[in-house]
Amino acid sequence: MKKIYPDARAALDGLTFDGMTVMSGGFGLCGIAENLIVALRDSGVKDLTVISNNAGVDDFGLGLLLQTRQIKKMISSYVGENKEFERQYLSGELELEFNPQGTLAERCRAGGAGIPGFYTKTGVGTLIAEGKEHKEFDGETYIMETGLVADLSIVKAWKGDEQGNLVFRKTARNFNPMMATAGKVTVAEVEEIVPLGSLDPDCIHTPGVYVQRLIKGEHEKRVEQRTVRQRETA
Amino acid sequence: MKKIYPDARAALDGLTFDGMTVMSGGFGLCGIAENLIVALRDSGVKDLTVISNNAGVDDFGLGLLLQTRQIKKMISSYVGENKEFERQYLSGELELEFNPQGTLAERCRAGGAGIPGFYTKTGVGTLIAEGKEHKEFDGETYIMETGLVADLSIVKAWKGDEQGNLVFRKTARNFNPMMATAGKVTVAEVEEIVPLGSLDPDCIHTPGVYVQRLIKGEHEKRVEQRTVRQRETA
Amino acid sequence: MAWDRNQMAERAAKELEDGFYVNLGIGIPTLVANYIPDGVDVTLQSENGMLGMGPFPYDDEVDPDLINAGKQTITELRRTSYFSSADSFAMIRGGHIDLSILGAMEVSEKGDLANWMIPGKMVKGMGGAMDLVAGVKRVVVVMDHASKAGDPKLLHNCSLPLTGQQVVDMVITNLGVFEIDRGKGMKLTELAPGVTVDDVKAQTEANFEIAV
Amino acid sequence: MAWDRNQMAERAAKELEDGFYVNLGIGIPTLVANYIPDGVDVTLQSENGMLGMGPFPYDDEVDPDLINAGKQTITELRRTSYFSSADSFAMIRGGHIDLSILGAMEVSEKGDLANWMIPGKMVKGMGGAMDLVAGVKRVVVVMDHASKAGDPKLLHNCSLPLTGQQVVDMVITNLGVFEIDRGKGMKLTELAPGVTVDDVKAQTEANFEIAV
Repeated sequence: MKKIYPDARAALDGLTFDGMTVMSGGFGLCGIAENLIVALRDSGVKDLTVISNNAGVDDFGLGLLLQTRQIKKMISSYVGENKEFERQYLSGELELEFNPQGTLAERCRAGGAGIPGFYTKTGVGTLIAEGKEHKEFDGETYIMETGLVADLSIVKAWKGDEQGNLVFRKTARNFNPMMATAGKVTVAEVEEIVPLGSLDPDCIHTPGVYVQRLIKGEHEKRVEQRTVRQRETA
Repeated sequence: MKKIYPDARAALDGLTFDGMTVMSGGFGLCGIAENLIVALRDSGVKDLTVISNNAGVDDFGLGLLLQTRQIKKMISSYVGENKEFERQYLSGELELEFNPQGTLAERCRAGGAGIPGFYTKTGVGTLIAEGKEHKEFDGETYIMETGLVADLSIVKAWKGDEQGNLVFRKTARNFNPMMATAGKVTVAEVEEIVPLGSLDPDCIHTPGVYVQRLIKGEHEKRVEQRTVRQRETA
Repeated sequence: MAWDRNQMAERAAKELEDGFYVNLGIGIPTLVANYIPDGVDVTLQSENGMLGMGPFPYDDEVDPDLINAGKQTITELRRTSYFSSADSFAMIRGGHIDLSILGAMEVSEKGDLANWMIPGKMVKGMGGAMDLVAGVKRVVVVMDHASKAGDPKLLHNCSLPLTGQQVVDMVITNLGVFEIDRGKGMKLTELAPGVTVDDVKAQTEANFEIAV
Repeated sequence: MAWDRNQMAERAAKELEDGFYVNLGIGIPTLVANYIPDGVDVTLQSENGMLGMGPFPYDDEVDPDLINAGKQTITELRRTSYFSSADSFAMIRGGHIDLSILGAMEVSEKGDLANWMIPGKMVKGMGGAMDLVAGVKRVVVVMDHASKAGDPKLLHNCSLPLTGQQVVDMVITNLGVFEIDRGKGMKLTELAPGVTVDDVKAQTEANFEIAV
């Protein structure tokens, strides 16, 4: 069972179909599967439902799939960075389901963990709670949220080995580990493929069982908001 | 806010009361809070409900609290290693609630994560499902299990720092991370207290927010079943 | 007189206690980090998966893998740990964060909060705000007392869609400080220098007790 | 003739496919690891929090922090990863493990499984068995065809409390192999050398088709 593929196009070969659901890891532009998003665009697949915390920016990340109108629906918590998104949404071309960020994260984890539903306080008494089952626990009201799974998950890690074991770096971890568990097929792109045995087994964030295909990518790692401080001059 | 205490007795000071619920990490004798269990015994606290995957052996681990009859009830998945447990249970001195191991683990995680209930397929059609809410998702039947919290969690880690950040070693991780999240107060014992900044921030298993008190312990780390193979002689 | 943005942040910083784990929202709440009192050690959580958030980086330290929930580049500290979004919101939802300080469009006298959408305008999303107000032990709102148009933002009931119901414990505005007993009512407990109770009343729709 | 313990394990090993992630129960299932076919690469999961379980250690390698779900000392491999019990059972419950091979006291013709308690006797607990049979994609039982007293263990309905309902896909006994269409019925697909269909019938209460 070889998990390592030569490039992003090869790694998606045979996995895409119109109308499919794709989970895409990352937070803003941090920790997104840059190469696989481009390959997904180039595959020409249409009518995607994309589950991703954000929607990229106009010319990078998931914005590339919005430009080509390959996305039918987004399930996200925040899409404020993308003008093309706004245009398509306001014109009715694009469906949008907002989830609170923690609910979205937990729904992905639940989907991967075989948990079809769970209760949370988040969103009680808001629009988010409408139409959802309410239940009391110890006198407090909670709403039921459901687990999410995807036909395909694309995730981005720092390092990976031939078994598909993955390690993420700093806040580029974000949604990637849960999404890796919730794809019927999960394809990962990494900055470096390391020799088997070189990752500390106590520090593997995503065990290889969750990763079916793996590529080494080239990553621009664009910064969305460069905020810096000045060095005090002595 | 100093989290490091001089010893196990000091670390439990003011935290124990009769009738309290305690989560105790470990799997078998692997990764158990040896020193804190002894201190809990020495505190004389009574009528404990103990949530722990196993119950130790007669003279080690939670077995020490069974010898002194400080435990009123156990919530566990497997207690087969302990003769004193069997005697107290058969004589009606000890209550016992069996949970499937994965359900127990998830109940602890849920309790720590603010999730009061979740659905699982585990146990459907068995004694475990009796009296529990059943619900269908996509034509399959699931049962609802509830989140667990404890008045006190005692966990054992490999390394810790003054902020309470913890790292576990190999399969000694087991139930410890979830239980650390589900205690109103969590006390950890570690083999080594390391300088702040020496743990890799990408590899901290339990962030310090979950640990209120910390001690360095001396650990026997008893082996329950020493299974070995022979070296082939050349 | 009234407080300016920095003074509001400085007042909010007095809500920090030694050992607290704190989540700061975007805008004025971010400024609170500049006013942490001496001898008070707090750890900042960023809901995209970080505990122990440091200041902005120097120019040569910028790391695209290290951002906060506002997508700004930041730094780590010796105490820092990273984790997934699921683990981050388990921490938030599970009540392990002591304090959340965030902005608002409207707050009701019962502690309802609206800060994520205006019907008819493009909605950017709630991000982690609903999770934070539902899960964090104590929620402090920092906002201007009135809208730019002069309309009150402290209301009997929020007119905008809610972010959370009965979730706010304190509101700090440019005019003063209100404590809220969730679900019951609010009281004015402090006035900014030179501000009178009548000034506050004139710009407030919500009922409030006066305890200054 | 019939199969002995090792032969049953060897037969069970034929269910392994290249790339499979597998959880092996205590007893005969543990022996399956000795018969992994050439060219078939499998990764063993241990539900106490390990993927990539290695063989028993040499005497000087024993590590009390490294045990399997049977509490036996083991070793790690170059592919090994460790995780918490919650993450381990997320993996199991979520259907990410391809195959579970475990022992049983009774199996019904519809695929019900009983292997954790005998009423009136001290109950040790189900451990992870209920989670494994509910979550793993394919469940293979390896057990003696009849009890020591000679009573059939393949039944119309289990007499003992269930571990899982309609969860077993295959049963390998000392007499042969049965495939089960969960909830529908079972068929005999192989016989151990020297065993006849009549031998099997004589020791079986369950209805089964004959497909040998």
